[in-house]
Amino acid sequence: MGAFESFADFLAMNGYAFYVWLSYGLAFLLIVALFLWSKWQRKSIEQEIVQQQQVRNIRQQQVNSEMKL
Amino acid sequence: MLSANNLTCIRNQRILFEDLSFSINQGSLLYLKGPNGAGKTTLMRSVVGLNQLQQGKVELDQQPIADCGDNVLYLGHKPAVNEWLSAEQNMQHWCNLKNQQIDILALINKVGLAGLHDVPVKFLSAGQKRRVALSRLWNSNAKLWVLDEPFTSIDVKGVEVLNALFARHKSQGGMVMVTSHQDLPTNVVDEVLSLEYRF
Amino acid sequence: MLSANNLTCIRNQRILFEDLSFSINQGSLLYLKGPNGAGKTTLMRSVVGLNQLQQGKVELDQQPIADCGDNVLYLGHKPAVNEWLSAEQNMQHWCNLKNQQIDILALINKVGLAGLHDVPVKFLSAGQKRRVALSRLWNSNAKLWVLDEPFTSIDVKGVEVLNALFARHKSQGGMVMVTSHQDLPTNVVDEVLSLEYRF
Amino acid sequence: MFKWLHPYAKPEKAYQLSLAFQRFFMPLAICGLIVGCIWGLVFAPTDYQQSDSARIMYIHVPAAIWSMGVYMSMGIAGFCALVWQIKLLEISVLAMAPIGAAFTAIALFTGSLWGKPMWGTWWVWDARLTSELILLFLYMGVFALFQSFDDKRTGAKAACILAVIGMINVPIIHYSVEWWNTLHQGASITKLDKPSIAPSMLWPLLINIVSVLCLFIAFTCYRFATELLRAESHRKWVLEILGK
Amino acid sequence: MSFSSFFIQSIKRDFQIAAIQKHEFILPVLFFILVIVLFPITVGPDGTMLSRLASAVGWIALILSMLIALPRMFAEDFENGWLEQVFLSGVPHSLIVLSRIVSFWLLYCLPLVFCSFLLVPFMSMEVGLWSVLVQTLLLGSILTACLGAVASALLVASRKGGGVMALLLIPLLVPSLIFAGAAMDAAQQSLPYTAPITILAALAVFSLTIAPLATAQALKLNMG
Amino acid sequence: MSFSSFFIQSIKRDFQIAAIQKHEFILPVLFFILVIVLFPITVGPDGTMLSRLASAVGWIALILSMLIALPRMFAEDFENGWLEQVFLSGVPHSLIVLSRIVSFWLLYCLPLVFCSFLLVPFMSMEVGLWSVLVQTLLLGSILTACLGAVASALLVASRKGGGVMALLLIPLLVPSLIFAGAAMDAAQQSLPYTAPITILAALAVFSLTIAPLATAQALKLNMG
Ligand code: HEM
Ligand SMILES: Nc1ncnc2c1ncn2[C@@H]1O[C@H](COP(=O)(O)OP(=O)(O)OP(=O)(O)O)[C@@H](O)[C@H]1O
Ligand SMILES: Nc1ncnc2c1ncn2[C@@H]1O[C@H](COP(=O)(O)OP(=O)(O)OP(=O)(O)O)[C@@H](O)[C@H]1O
Ligand SMILES: [Mg+2]
Ligand SMILES: [Mg+2]
Repeated sequence: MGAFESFADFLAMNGYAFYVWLSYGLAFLLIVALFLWSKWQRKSIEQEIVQQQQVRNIRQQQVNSEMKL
Repeated sequence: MLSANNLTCIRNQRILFEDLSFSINQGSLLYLKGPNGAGKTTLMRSVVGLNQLQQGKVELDQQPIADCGDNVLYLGHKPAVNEWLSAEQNMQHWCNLKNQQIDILALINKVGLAGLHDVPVKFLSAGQKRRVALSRLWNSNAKLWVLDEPFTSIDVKGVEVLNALFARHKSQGGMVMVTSHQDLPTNVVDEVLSLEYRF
Repeated sequence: MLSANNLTCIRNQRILFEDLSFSINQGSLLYLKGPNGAGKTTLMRSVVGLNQLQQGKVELDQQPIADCGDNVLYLGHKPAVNEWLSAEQNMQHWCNLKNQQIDILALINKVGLAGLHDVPVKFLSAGQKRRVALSRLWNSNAKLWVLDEPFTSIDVKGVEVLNALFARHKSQGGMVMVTSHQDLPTNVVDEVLSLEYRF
Repeated sequence: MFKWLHPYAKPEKAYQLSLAFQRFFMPLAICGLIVGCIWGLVFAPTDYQQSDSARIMYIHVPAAIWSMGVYMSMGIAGFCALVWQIKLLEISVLAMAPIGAAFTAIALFTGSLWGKPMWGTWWVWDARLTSELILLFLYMGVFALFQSFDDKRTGAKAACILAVIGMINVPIIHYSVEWWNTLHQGASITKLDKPSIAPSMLWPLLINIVSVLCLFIAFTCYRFATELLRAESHRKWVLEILGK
Repeated sequence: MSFSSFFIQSIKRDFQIAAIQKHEFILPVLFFILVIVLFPITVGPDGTMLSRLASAVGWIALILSMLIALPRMFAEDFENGWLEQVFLSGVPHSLIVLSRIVSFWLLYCLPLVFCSFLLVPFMSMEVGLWSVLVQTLLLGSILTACLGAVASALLVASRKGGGVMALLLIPLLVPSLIFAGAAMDAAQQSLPYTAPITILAALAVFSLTIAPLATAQALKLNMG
Repeated sequence: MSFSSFFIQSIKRDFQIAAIQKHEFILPVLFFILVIVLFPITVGPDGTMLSRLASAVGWIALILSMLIALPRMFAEDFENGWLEQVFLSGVPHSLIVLSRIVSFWLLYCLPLVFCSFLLVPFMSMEVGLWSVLVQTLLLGSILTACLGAVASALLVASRKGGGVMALLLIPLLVPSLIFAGAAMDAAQQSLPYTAPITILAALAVFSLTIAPLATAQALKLNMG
């Protein structure tokens, strides 16, 4: 298997497992987080726009911004 | 019944009012008049206990006003509204403070802010901000309302609604004390107290 | 002559006004009406150039308004008065800014703050604070006055005086643009512009 | 070139184009990263000096390089936006800032995880590291500034101003920090003066560098489209798109 | 409303406001990091030197970020009139103030204390020493929040506040700094450091009992 | 009004307000002193160590205390509407800003530079070195005031103050910190130190020409 003798060796990374895997993990995590965040942002903006449109429609039906008892 | 006896306030070595006594009966409205700087605001703040008086005491139903907590509603020049929060959140906090359970969105509709419930108050117009503050009148359980220039920035129709609110509150046995530089309709006003500008 | 052409403003994805054009002739007063939140304040700030418009331009005597500096006097919701300074100091700074040499104590008398000239504005009543801001109308050299709810907190006599001031300014060939929720006397108003609340 | 670009200056077209770009580059980036990482982690030879900790390189170096690259493109976009008053570019600055910040953070984390076994500490105040940290602050500043405006349009303009100021400052910071360090300490860690690496290690590195670039492009396009929707939300085309 | 629910509601409100001014939570943290970064850049990247400075840096960053935040402790609620409405509503005044102090501490001080962990990598501080620093910072931040509340209440409307703030904060902060320094010194030399920490704790408890009363009085005075 | 008289009048106004609101301008000075006092307390009374730190402490104290003062640079005038009136009055906008920068520098920075004299007794600094420090501080404070004006103007409408301010400001100040450090080092070793000081001066002049324009733009942006 590539530069390693066994899969266990590969996981152990010559004793540097912690550093190597943590750094790859963190990098992966950050990228995924950025991706999810962007997705979430997009969704919330879409919702916001649709909602705003609805509100506008509702208000047009209500027609007034007057105080009532 | 609200009774204020022998109130005296001296500000900056100037006597604003001296030995002033008045009372408001159940179901009546006191219209406090006077030119700018006469001491109307000071008098109102003294009545609700936000101002140290040189002399005199105020009682609501024979109790000192300081103990009347939720029976008094004072709305002054300052709106008591956080600019960063939305109208809805502001109203929610007020209800929490006053321990009320009400339908806030309905209230927002009533004060004419429909559709603006989640906009930070900062972005509302002057009159809309004022409406957020005045929304407290709608579901108030307080017997005594003390309102300092409530009509500021409110449009003509809004003023009518407020007057109708006063009438309703009076009919339910409430008491109202109002100042304004815009005249109130005569059918709402029961008593008038005029403060003069004293030198 | 002030001419505003094709003004459009969108706030918070809401169109406040679109393709609005109007003009104010020499010696006339434009009364801007509308319910709360219609966009009166926004329009006024756009006219004096404090607000970026989506579209449209404003000219005073064929000059873009941005170059008219001292020919425009805008008094908005914010008083432009430092609360820690006294009325006298505030007025002095204003005169310095506008390069006027006037008798400030006389002005203080005129706006009805006699005896309060050295009190920090913080300690004045709401109406008195407002008077400090409005004192700028008395000796103004500006051709165009843009006043946003000038009557707020001002007592009845004060409102009369302000109306008289508008009349005087008009008779001297000035232009005035006013909003207010209190009606102006008909003899002062030349034109009315109504803004609707749009959704 | 401007003629060719002109139709795309319309928000609608730009929206479509950016989404198309995103659809093209995203798979490319993902495939590239998978290939590069597996090559680097499994097949590349073990470094004779640093042993297997050197495998961090395949993620550290691309992130570090593009953390700067993103800032340069952000600064340039901001500059053009301010000079030619192009609204679309303003928006693109905002789209890029968080991506750059993420790359910078990755470079910092992986670098510091590499540093612990190699130098024995998580952190030293070396010129390169210090300027990378400051770069992170610059990114955060751009984003925080944008967030602290209530009006998104003005916020975007302000962010552009800061991005440009930052771009002027990045080289100044870089060289001054370098000077500062040599002045106090003498050269401490010369990680750049290594013998050029073997091709068997270079290939996965190059693949990763390119695919991180693709990732950057894909993310930027996606976020750009989102920001565009927000900025144009009162326009008809937005509602049409969302209505579908 | 029962007092405990008032307490919780009012802390919730403060958190809500902080959450809207979004970065409020992250900013102290960022600020802390920036202050820490300033030191190696000016002092130079010498590890032993930096590690000797570490605890001082922690304290300075704490006090500074609190000084930036303190003037706004009551300012907003006072200016928009919310505070007078709460004072009118019949809740004990010192409870109102206490809830504000608590939410302030949670919002501005606690994150900083956590962040002081960054001193370990950035200023080569030992982890053992850091844990002592955290204790002093926790107590010190309570003390600062309490004293700061009084000062901030005095400042909120009166213009004579400046002198008072100075007179109040500095003389009380300097002793607590000395005790904190003593604790750190002792810990560095592996001596017992409970005595100075106990004194700090006593100061914190004392200020926690006195400050709400004094602050409520000061606010009342300022309302007119 | 002629521009020069506007300039003088507006500086006068700022001084008048500062004289009334004393606390605003005492607080940064006090903080400066506090930082300087804090170091001997926490680091311990080791003379040589302290004297090595002295110049760095002076700089850090300067930057940190300016961070306290900067958020208020335009806040008040912006909130009460004075600033928009001045912007409307036809005076060049960058002149308005420049006058504020100058008055800010006179009110908040100059006192700090004077106070840095405290380093001589407290941190056993040599007087000769201190005079070099003062030169770097003078130039550095101009730079900080200019960059701070931009930051403060950008943030004037969002009351985020301190945290974002630090985030915007400190990264930009790194070069000047480094050059100041270089000057101090050279002076300590009795080498000529004009080169870094000249660079600092160049940076200061550069920022003094650019900052007013950027600040005016930023304020305009915030007015709506
Ligand atoms: C927190 C710690 C670290 C940071 C912030 C950091 C930052 C950077 C940056 C910004 C680059 C890009 C250089 C350029 O393109 O000009 C880079 C490249 C590199 N770094 Fe790091 N680094 C860190 C730790 C390390 C460590 C511990 C090692 C290995 C011992 C290392 C090895 C490398 C290598 C080999 C390169 C590629 C150099 C080249 O461009 O050819 N880094 N690093
Ligand atoms: N900074 C802002 N950002 C977003 N929306 C705003 C902003 N300022 C005002 N608005 C919105 O624009 C509308 C018009 O506001 P404006 O202050 O112009 O009203 P107005 O006609 O002056 O009302 P009033 O009579 O209450 O003073 C309001 O509905 C408000 O929600
Ligand atoms: N905190 C204070 N300290 C000193 N004097 C004060 C203070 N507050 C008010 N005054 C003075 O008391 C007088 C009355 O003020 P007050 O606000 O009660 O007037 P008002 O009748 O409400 O006027 P307005 O119609 O303008 O609101 C004013 O002349 C003012 O100068
Ligand atoms: Mg009043
Ligand atoms: Mg208005």
